Amino acid sequence: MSDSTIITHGAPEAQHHEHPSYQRHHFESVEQQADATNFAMWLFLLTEIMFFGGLFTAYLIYRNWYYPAFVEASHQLNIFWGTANTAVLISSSFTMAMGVYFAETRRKGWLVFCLVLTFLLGLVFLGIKTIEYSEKIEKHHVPGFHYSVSAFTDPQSDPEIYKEYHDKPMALDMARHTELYFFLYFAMTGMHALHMIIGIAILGVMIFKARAGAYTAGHVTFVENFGLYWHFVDIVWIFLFPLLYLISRHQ
Amino acid sequence: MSEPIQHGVEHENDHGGHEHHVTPPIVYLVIFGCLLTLTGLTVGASYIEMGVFNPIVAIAIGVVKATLVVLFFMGVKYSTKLTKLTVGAGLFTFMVLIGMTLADYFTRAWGRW
Amino acid sequence: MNHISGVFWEFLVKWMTNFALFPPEASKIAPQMDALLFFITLVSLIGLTSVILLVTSFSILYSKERHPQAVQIEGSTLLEATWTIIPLGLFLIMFVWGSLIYFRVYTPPANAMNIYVVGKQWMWKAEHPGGQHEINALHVPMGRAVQLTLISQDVFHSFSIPAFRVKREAIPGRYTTVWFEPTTPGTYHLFCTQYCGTNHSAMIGDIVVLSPDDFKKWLAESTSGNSLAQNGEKLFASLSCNACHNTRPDARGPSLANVYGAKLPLASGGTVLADDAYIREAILNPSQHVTQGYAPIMPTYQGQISEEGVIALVEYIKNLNSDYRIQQTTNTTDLLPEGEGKVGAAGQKPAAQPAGQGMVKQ
Amino acid sequence: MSTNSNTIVSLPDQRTARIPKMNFLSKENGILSWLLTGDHKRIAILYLISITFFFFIGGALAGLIRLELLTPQSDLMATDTYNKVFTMHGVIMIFLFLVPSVPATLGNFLIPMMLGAKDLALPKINLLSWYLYMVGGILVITTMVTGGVDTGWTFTTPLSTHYVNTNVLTTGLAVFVAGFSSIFTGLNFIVTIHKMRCPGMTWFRMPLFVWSHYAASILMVLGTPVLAIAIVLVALERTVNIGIFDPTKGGDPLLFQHLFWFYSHPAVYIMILPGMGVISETISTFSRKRVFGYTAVAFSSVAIAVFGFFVWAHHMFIMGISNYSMLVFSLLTMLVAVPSAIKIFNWTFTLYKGSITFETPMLYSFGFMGLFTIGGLTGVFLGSSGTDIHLTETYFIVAHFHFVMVGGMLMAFLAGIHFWWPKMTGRMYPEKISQLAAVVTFIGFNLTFFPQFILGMLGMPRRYAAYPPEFQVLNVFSTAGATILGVGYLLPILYLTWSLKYGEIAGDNPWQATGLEWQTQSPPLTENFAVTPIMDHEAYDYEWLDQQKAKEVASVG
Repeated sequence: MSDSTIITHGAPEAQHHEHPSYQRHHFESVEQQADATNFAMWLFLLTEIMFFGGLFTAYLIYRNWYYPAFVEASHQLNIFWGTANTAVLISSSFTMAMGVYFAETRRKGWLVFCLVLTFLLGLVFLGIKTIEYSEKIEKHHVPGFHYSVSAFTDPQSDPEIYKEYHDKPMALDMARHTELYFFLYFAMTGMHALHMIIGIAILGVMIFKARAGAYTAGHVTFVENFGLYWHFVDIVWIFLFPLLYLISRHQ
Repeated sequence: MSEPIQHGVEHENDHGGHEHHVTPPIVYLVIFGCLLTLTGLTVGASYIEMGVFNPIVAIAIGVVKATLVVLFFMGVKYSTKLTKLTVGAGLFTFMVLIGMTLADYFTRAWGRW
Repeated sequence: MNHISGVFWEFLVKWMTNFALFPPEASKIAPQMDALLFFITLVSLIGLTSVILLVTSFSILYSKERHPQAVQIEGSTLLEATWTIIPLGLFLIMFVWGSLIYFRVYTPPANAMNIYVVGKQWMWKAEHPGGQHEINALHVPMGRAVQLTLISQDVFHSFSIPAFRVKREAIPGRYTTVWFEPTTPGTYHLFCTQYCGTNHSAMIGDIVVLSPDDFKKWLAESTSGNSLAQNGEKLFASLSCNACHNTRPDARGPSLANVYGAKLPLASGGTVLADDAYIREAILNPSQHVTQGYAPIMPTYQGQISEEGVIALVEYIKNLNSDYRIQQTTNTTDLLPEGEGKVGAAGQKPAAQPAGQGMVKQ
Repeated sequence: MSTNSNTIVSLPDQRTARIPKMNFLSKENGILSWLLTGDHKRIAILYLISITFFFFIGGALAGLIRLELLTPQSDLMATDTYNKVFTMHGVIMIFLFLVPSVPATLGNFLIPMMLGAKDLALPKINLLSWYLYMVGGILVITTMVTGGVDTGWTFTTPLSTHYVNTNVLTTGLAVFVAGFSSIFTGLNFIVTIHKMRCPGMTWFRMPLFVWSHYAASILMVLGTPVLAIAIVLVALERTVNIGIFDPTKGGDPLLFQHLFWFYSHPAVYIMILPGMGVISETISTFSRKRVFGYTAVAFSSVAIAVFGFFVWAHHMFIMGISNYSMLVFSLLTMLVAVPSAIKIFNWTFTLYKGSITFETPMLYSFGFMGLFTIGGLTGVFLGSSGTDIHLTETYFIVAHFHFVMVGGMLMAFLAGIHFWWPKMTGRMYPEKISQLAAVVTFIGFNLTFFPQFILGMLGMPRRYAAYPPEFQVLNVFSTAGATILGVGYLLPILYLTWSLKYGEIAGDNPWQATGLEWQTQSPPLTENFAVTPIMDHEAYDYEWLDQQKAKEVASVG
């Protein structure tokens, strides 16, 4: 969101010649502008925290109510892809951080390089998510769309999961509740993926502006703020990963 | 919530060119390393049977990772009191939402009045 | 328009003749509730008048004509402390008093007679233990504690009897209870106060309080032959629950005799009190409530029995050859039939212990 | 200078006085200069117009409700229609009028000026939030013309998810979008208040108007997202039926209530706090006195904001929440009542030893104090869990929140509009008729909503299209009052519009008020101040003002 505040290159205010072109006319100084936009970004991230908060609450409640269902349903997730994705996302966070660093030290080439890397890693993440999602679709584990509980009422029907976990067959009433797990899985990861997509889109724009040298002339605020957003998305995943993939792995 | 006063004060010297802190890349590199190791750790831990502690450990590691990201990647460690307070406020409300809602669900089982 | 005014005058007269600020006090709780209501009203009036008096007197005394030059006053910690502490104190009194009444309204006495009420768009169905059904009406005896076990078949409804000062939401998928003890015979309003769709305002009825004899008479007249428990028994057989839930030693399910009110040891560990809510859950979501020593083989009856059916079954199990109220008080694990104590059949999940503890869905 | 002893209004000599040539209204012309403006004052005007529009739609619906309730039977409209009418009334009034009313108009216009800033920190975001608001508004209108929605503004599950077939999704989307509009407004205010204060403007020199907006903004930023996610879940449950709120699939309908009220209770503080800010300004100005116990009032705002997050479940006392959390939430509800009491008494004692005049804004403020006191005290009836059992879901609730929202917030809104009208337009409103309007509103309001307290006590349930005949008389009174109230609201529209052309020239500071916004020309320049002001005195420092005047006289003479 914060792009719309900063991308404007200086409202042409005749009496403000002495200011750099990227300073908005209503700010006293560049520092004030930087502070304000940065603070605004943080506040926006607060709203994001609360937005995900609702989903986390739902997850915790239903996990406690339908523990067995959530355990066996989580066995359906692919830990390999999950871990890979975590690594990818963390790396993208790292490249983004480096990008901010190069913007601050005004090294255009490196900045562009880092942004491109981040962009690509973001795409990789989404790619892997697509693989995982398509797996769920094949297994009819998408809530609301011919959802099938066969994998839980009769675990043998799903050999490769079974040989790893040896899940007990669940009674139908409990197996039904796996649908709640998968809804929360899709809601949370989907909401997260949506944030990724938005981020990647903005990154695309940024790369071009960076090549035009927009961020290496002292105006780093936008890169920094976008960095904050990107890291936040990373943090959300840092919690989604253990909650959805790991905490029931051992049973 | 009475913190604002401090900012009032600190805000004045915000204007007096509060010099922007540039984190050296080596810090980023180290943090990056830590994050990857912790990821490995948490995955490994999930394979060990620890009963009650599996979720606790997993969440704990998650918290550590998140803290690292917030402090260094997002540079809160070097930023103003205001930013720190903002992050605090966010976590606080988040906890209120989750905590007080769950409290209702947990306590519904106690007693039957 | 003209018929409105006609109606208007008619009722204006009626209203002037019997003007009321409160509905009749027709239950034991009503006077207690009203005492608190009067107390809060009194406090509010005092607070309000004091504010109004201060404002008016100040505006007269210190209007610009009389008092052209304002005197600057920073504030007064003492005064501010006063009007922080005094309201706080009063509010805390109201909090405590209110909570006491709240618990009284929602804690039925052990000897209360139980009536089941099912709310559905847009009617109230009452099921008396004797098998009497009522729709949008409820007959209750005077001077007897009556407990209502409410449940909704679709959306939230709210069972409200202003004259008794009681109200409770009927929630889908969960029993809620409320109780009252009628004190004066008569017919009172029954409202659904939780907005529940198109005919919300038509979901009303009559609460008829009868003297004990009249009530007996009414029960006799309006009985449908079978008691609720008997209906339950029929249903129990027709769903062939007794195929497993019988007293034979090789029974696949626990015998249900004396179960109601017992503290049952769960396969998932811990014990649970077998009350209406538990029995309902055990029928609809059996595998969450497997009793120790039995395999989770019971199929769910979710969507196969109407709420009335479940109620009939609950009532049947309640009355299985025992007066459950007695066992409710005694320690009942030894009352459970043979084969109960033994642990360790296949298919247990000790998992639910750590996080699941204390999260009983009720 | 008028030497009239019963008013503080001092207008420039009307023969020579002119509206300043250069001001934010005259700066640019053409529709685009408004639709693409970044100027907080112009955006405020845009908001003012659109909000008034939706207020009158909501008001019309209210009129329909009152008409229907004239008679016990549902004869004016079918029950379905009635349900849709009160739902739309609720949705429009809450999300399109009350929440943005004072913050988005007066707050938008004044906060930068009061802080001595050129604009809000994020002008584009500010404009964006207006557009979001309009999108929300248009969606609501679409809902209405395409058959409306009848879930009640609370979207109670499972009714809203599985049991109605009206436009729940459109309305949900509208609320979602409007919600983000208020998130961005709040975010903008917080940033501005933290980062855009002029030199010397410390936190405790800010007008209380700014303090209360700060508190309200915190609630907007932290609360609204939870409503957003709740709405999203309802939409998903409705479309793909994932069962998160559906007991037959193992969901819990109460979870929705938790998420919904987590926002919607703080929302009432979002609605009332800015109004309290207005009252602090007017009371002080018209009694020529610094607000009694400035810090107490300032902190009580923040206290309300903080405690506001801990009380949401008092909307669910009889819905089967755990008795333990009932205790906690009831207790905290009692605590949150205290700061409001503090405010009331502090305002009252601001009058003490003041030099009081009774212009329209002051009359509205008195109205606010009376009605808000009643509204607040009746809130205690409902916070005390025992009495809540009898009173909740009846007309007592309706009366209670209308006393707070309409009697409180709307009175404050009108007080503020009249108070800052000269600053916004450069012209005075006609005093006598507006005083009349204030009195009419007050009478009409009490006649409308006081009978509803009695109706509630008697147990008449809310949201009833048809009701038992014995309740009719009180309902007739209520409807009669509503008619008077309607007149009271129509009058300002007429004379304020009139005053745009024929009103007296106001000059910079007609009220002799101390706020920075009064120390510049009216209507102000686009950048508010010719030179960045320096705050060298406390808020509400009337001695300072007199010295300033003395200086001017000296320099002129």
